[in-house]
Amino acid sequence: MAGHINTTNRISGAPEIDYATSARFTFDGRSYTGLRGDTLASALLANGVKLVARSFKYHRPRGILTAGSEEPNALVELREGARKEPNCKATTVELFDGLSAQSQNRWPSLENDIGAINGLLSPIFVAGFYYKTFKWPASFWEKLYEPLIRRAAGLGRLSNLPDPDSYEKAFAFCDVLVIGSGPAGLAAALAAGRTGARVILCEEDFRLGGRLLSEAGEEINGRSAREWLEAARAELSSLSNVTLMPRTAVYGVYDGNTYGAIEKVADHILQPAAHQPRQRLWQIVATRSILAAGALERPLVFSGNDRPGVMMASAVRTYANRFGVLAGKRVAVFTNNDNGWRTAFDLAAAGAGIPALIDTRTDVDAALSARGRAAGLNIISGGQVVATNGSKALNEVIFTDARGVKQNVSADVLAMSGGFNPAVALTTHKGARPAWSDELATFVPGDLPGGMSVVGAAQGEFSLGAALRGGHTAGLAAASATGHDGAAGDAPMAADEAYRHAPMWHVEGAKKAFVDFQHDVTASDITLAHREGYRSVELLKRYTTLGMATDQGKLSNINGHAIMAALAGKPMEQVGTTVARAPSIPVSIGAFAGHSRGKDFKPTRHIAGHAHAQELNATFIETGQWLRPQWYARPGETEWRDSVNREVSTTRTAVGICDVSTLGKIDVQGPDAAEFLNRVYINAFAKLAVGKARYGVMLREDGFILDDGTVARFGEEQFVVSTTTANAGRIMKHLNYCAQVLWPELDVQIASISEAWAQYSVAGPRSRELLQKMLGNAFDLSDTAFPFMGVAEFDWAGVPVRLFRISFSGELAYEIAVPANYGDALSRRLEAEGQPLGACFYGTEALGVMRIEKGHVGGPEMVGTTAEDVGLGRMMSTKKDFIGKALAYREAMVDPARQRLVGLRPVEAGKPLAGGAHLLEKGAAPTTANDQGYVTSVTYSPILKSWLGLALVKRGPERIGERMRVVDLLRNTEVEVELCSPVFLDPEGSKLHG
Amino acid sequence: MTYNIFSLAANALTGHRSWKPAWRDAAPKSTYDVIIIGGGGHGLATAYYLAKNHGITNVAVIEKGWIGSGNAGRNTTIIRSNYMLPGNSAFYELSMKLWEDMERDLNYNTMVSQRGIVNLIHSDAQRDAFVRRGNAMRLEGIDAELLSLEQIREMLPFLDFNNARFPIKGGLTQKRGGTARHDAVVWGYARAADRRGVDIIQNCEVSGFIRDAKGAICGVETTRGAIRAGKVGMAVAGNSSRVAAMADLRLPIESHVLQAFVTEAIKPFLDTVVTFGAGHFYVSQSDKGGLVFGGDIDGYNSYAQRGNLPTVEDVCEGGMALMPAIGRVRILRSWGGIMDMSMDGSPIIDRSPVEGLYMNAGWCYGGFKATPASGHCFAHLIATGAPAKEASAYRLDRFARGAMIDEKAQGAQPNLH
Amino acid sequence: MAELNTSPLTAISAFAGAISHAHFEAHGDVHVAERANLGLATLTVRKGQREALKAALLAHYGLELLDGPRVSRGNGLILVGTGPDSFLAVKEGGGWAFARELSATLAGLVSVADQSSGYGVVRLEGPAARQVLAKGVPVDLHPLAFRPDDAAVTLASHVGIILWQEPSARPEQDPVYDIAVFRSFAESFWHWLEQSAAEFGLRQAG
Amino acid sequence: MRIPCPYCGSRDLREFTYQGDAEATGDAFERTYLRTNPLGRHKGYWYHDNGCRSWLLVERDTKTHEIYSVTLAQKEEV
Ligand SMILES: Cc1cc2nc3c(=O)[nH]c(=O)nc-3n(C[C@H](O)[C@H](O)[C@H](O)COP(=O)(O)OP(=O)(O)OC[C@H]3O[C@@H](n4cnc5c(N)ncnc54)[C@H](O)[C@@H]3O)c2cc1C
Ligand SMILES: NC(=O)c1ccc[n+]([C@@H]2O[C@H](COP(=O)([O-])OP(=O)(O)OC[C@H]3O[C@@H](n4cnc5c(N)ncnc54)[C@H](O)[C@@H]3O)[C@@H](O)[C@H]2O)c1
Ligand SMILES: Cc1cc2nc3c(=O)[nH]c(=O)nc-3n(C[C@H](O)[C@H](O)[C@H](O)COP(=O)(O)O)c2cc1C
Ligand SMILES: [Zn+2]
Repeated sequence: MAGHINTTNRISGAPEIDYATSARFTFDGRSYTGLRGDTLASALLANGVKLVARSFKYHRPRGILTAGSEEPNALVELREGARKEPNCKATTVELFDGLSAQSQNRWPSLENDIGAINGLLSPIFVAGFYYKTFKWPASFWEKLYEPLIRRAAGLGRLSNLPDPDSYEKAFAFCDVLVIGSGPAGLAAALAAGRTGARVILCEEDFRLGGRLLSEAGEEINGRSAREWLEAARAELSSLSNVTLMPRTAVYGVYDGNTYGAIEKVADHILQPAAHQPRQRLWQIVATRSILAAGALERPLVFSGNDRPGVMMASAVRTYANRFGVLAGKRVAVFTNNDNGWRTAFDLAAAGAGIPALIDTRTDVDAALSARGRAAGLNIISGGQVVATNGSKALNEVIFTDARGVKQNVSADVLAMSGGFNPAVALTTHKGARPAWSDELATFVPGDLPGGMSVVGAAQGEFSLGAALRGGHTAGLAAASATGHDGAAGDAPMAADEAYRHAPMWHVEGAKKAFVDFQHDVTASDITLAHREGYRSVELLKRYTTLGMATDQGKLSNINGHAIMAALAGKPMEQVGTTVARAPSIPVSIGAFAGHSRGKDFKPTRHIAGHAHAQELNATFIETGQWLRPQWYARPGETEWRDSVNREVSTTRTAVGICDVSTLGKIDVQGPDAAEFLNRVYINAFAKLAVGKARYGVMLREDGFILDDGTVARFGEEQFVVSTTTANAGRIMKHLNYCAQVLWPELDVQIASISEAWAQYSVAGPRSRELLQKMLGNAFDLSDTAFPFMGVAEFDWAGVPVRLFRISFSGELAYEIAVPANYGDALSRRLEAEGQPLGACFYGTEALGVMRIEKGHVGGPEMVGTTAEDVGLGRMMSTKKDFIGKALAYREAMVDPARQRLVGLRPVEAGKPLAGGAHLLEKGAAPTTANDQGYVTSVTYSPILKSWLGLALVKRGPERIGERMRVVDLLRNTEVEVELCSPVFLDPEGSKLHG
Repeated sequence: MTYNIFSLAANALTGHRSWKPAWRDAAPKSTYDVIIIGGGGHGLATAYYLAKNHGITNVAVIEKGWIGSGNAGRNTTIIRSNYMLPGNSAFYELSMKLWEDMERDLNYNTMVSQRGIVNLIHSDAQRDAFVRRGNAMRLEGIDAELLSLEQIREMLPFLDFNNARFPIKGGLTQKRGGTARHDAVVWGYARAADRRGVDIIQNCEVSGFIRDAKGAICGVETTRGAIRAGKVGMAVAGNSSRVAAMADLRLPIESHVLQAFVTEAIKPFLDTVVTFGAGHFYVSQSDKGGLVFGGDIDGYNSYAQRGNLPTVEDVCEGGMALMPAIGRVRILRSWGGIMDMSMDGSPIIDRSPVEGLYMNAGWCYGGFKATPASGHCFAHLIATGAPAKEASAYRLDRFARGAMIDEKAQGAQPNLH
Repeated sequence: MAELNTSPLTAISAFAGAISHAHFEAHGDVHVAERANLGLATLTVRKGQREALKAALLAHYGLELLDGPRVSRGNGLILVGTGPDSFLAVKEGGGWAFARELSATLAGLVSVADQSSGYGVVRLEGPAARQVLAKGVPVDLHPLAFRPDDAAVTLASHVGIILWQEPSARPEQDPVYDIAVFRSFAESFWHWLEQSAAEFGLRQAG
Repeated sequence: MRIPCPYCGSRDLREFTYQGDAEATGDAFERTYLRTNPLGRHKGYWYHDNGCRSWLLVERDTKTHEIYSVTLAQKEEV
């Protein structure tokens, strides 16, 4: 597309601007054209757009104040639809063809914003006004006042649609991380890079160069700074040990030399390319880091300093020199340091008129004054701006001269400079505080995070020469500290212009003088906070919201704190400043989540038989990260209950097959394995015979149940422990703790084999028949050869098999395991062999039904209970020590009045029971005092044709036979039940033997 | 000066020149009847109720920094009384009642916002657990409702219902739950206590205890000198173990860091408090517009008010899993607070084993909602020597007795509570 | 009634499903393939037997056992260091019989657990392999920090992995990594891998 | 945070879990419930969960998070 240079305020000759490539964009629906190399802000200014936003509280008209990520005013909504992104700083948005932006926090339009009425009410809406009012009547708060406040507050809008873009995380490691690519950062990266050290250079901007991009007429090594910059970029790109990361801001410093950075991978294009993330979150581990983040120019606090057209002096220069944009035709300057002069010179050279240069100082450097006079500037020394005029855009600046005489000039830009604040935020993330420098009248880095050094303007070294020297020296030192001492040449040389500055915190005036632009905190709000006792800078912040906006006080804090210091009559080093926090640049939540969203939120674990279960029409349920078959619906079954009932009946009358592979399996071996398990479980394991299994319970150190499961002994020195699915990881950790920390003297080896085996329960009266048929003569399953609780290992069908005669269902049952790669095949073989016997697969629901019918405790019964609570107290050995024993007998834990396990049966068969409902005695009022306990598990038993429940009830076992009410106050149900033994089915266990 | 719309309007006309400090910046006197260590919500509320309910006004609250600089000033502001165990529910419901009357009582708008809290349910087992909890609340006379999936969809249409790893199946809600403006709670209690004569002493760190001949505590050493008192109460949250150590006590408490996050302000998006049941994430929107959210504690003991990246990522992963619409909202700020994690997740309000020293500690990440009741009950204990009935389960010896109040049933493992 | 089915069970490797559904490019800078049918076993040293184990390994396999997270190579097997006393033993084509062989050969010196089905192993190679892994593995894999025969037990995104670098012709430019993942996580791991590699082009090796 | 595991080398916090106080003395009750919980240097038990599965004794500053020493809880045999 043909380039346009004839937009209102465009000038030629900016080397970073590609005049030949234009980009069309819209703002509030109007079309404009900018150039490649522009930001949205520079393009808007080029097109003469001044009013871009409304402030947070008073909805005052606002323009563009800065040219960087410290921008408080020019926030816009970017893009449309699901890609809409609120609160984007126009000053950092890279322009692309097709960009669309809208102004925000205004209604109905930016020009005419009803919310501006808040400004008229501003005498009432002072800091903290809401704490003093809206108190009556109480219910009006949620109904009226709060919704009003909420609607007026907030900035941009969310689309409320799922973010369509993807995000990524990545880890990086280096010897030297350089943060910032201004002259200091470039010099540091060059010096460190030349030694061969692994260097990463992160630059927030899309171009490397920092202030070098924004200044005109500087020289380095006797040549133009521009030439040096281009050579430096080229050299760095050529070094294979240096990684350049533009569009990447370091946002935080964490423990262990860990830095967080955010890379905007595709924010500068219309939408990310296929396979491209929008942003990438980097975690960078750097042995050393060099902070070269530069300094931020400080606004001046005077009446009307927020009017669109009042801008930072450096930014005005950036727009002219870097972007080829004249922010105004008549640029007045208000400064308390030499930097304002530089803007005046550059802008005059670029063709702007300079109606006045107002310097608060009366002792401006003679050479500078002379240069100003030579350039024909209207110099007002000892002057102060006391007001500005212009509706929605500046048109007049009113100031006093050294004698206090008021004057006015017409101007469309007022470039202000209150001095510079080093960007110290990253030095404080680990808790250090910056130090006050009287000389610079600002905070400079104090203690530094381990491994960090600070150079250039970030260190308070404001000259180009110092930035280059400091960067070079620090780069060498950091490389050397990581063992890289190669040659790196001499430091680049440049002039050391002086930083001459006279602090000026507040110019008294009649109108609002803004300290925090976005949050509309004025100098008088600070006075009020002081008057009301909110004097610590932290209380000041919280009372007035100073520094709490999206720019986090980057521009406002020091001015605000200095005004407070003056009011309190305290020196700045005592007043201090507020805590800076990560992220130092706001970072999208999507980036922090990365790949882990939607279905990828957590890994999904699949059983080996997953595909087969799918073919059998299984419905799956999340069990931790596992997907387990919940039931297997067959044609004609309309309700899940139908399937479950069928699965239970089939299992209890014929044979059922259930995938139990998700249970934890831990291999415990070694000469001391038996002794080890004996100490871990509450019951005895030392004498468990080889070829046998035993049910065991583990306690936590505090005496409560940790987990249960069976332990099988396959050899003198070899056991397999099974755990519940949920606790597999926790038990592995626990056993390792026991082995490594508690009893390092035991010779025991522990390995997780959960994943190595696929395991199926085969249960029901015909289970033996099925397995015997399937295994053929590989193994004899007769009761004598393989009695209850037997375990065996043998080969069959070309694979090793582990067989257990254990039962959770109460039926004659086995568990058969093969290496998981063969799990699918086993599952299919079981299906095939089972078919003639009427077998079916059953899922976790049927499993649950059958365990409740048998009164086996499950997860819900093991929440905060003791072994005694769930009827397993008699397993606790009195003859040996075990984990948890010492604390299991504390008085309240053996109190007979505790809630203990019972069974529940509705008096009226067929009445459903609800899990989580509580028990009350008949006639008792529903109060906490009358609460007898609660229902832990419920099921419908197709065998007993009744609902059954397990419950924890006060003195439960003593009250068997008593009638109570199961009350669910949430769902308004009440069922009369009889307390009974938790073992509903086959209490003698006769079915176990088939 | 009483705060209301008339005093505000009158002041608006005179440039707000006649407001007085909300509380005096008192210098320590040499002796007080009661010293409360800790100028957080609990300490200040305790002083207020000592004066208001028990007529004890010769009280000093001693704060090492500025008031509210601890957890009171950095919490995610959720108030609720949706507890399950008997020792807890009555206490938190007392607190809820005090919240409901706070603005009038303190003459300070603490912006108590009963916007409701929704705990999401993702599995049948979780539903049973929430039904158990909801019923326990109802038995205590506390509002609780079970929400169906359809109701959740209507209330929170932007949650991930279609592509969720752990599908949403319903929720439990307490409509009286919500949020309050945390800093305002501190300032409101400070101002109200000050108006009843309490001295609020900032920038004064307690560095030791003064004991009498019998070993009883009768004052404190501070960075601003010794101060004597008849009774000393400690309400120092994350620093409980350190202050107790000055009295040679070792507590069933470990200090852990909990991070919290706030995003850039956006227009109203979320009108209630939501907790994700399948990840570590809970969120509400502040009146200013920021999404205020958090998740799990970092998991290691710490006194640094800052955390590390794995937790930040974990929390945001939960956030994106639950609300994929917040991907483009930016985190503005993150911070940490030091939680006094007790060994059962429940607090302690009791006399300490040392005569003269009273203890208020173990609030974990849930003590903001407790602020009024904690002050109320702690004041009762200090004034009368006997525990308030709502706090009668919060005894220090319950661990030795085995009578833990363990809502999560995780045992003596603070990073699991 | 059906005849007794004595035919051997057929194995399905951990990544078979994922790979059968995978989307591969014809060209790309990352190549991946499953290493199926490996013999895999966890090997844990018994108390006081480390020296005896070293001797036995040398004698039986000509393997010189390296300490730390390294890969030691012998005749027909490698041992990947996974912990102070533990190794993942890997044998080409060994299957589950490998664990038995090890138990017999090293009886009394180590405890052996068969893992031939416990892990799925993929081989990832190509010029962009390192960049792909950097998107989830919090370990420095720079050629100066992680070389052929270095190993790490760590994470890839949220999935636990055992990772080691195989020797190759140009290990700096064209590294070859083997990655063992617990079987049940294979699909989730694969999904992460596919997403992370997409920008470089994921090609099926071999 | 990075923890230098004696076996694995320097690793990211996300691979580890903290378990508890390694300094608490006394009987079972005191060791289980009463924590030393100091500000400053402290020894705690950590588990290299997503690493070599070693239990570690980590000496760390609870305020600065600086790590002074890490050893295997189970001393390596000589
Ligand atoms: C990130 C985060 C989120 C949270 N979210 C919630 C929530 O949503 N809902 C909820 O109910 N709770 C929440 N909490 C918990 C809640 O904030 C605390 O439990 C509660 O504030 C503790 O009581 P406090 O206000 O008195 O404590 P603090 O405000 O911590 O007060 C203790 C004070 O003691 C001072 N102090 C300490 N040592 C000394 C000494 N030696 N001398 C003098 N002064 C001393 C401290 O400086 C501090 O000001 C959260 C906490 C955090 C950190
Ligand atoms: N006129 C004056 O009084 C005055 C005052 C200050 C600075 N300066 C000039 O500014 C220059 C200072 O050089 P310098 O190199 O120290 O600073 P710089 O401002 O030139 O460069 C800093 C760079 O760091 C980047 N950055 C900041 N924070 C970052 C982060 N978190 N992550 C990634 N990138 C980040 C910025 O985008 C910028 O490009 C010199 O040329 C000096 O003369 C002049
Ligand atoms: C409910 C709540 C809302 C907050 N909103 C903001 C906010 O809008 N802007 C902001 O900068 N900080 C906000 N913060 C964070 C505070 O600035 C601050 O980080 C926190 O109180 C902890 O203090 P510290 O960071 O000074 O240690 C908020 C904190 C809380 C608890
Ligand atoms: Zn390790």
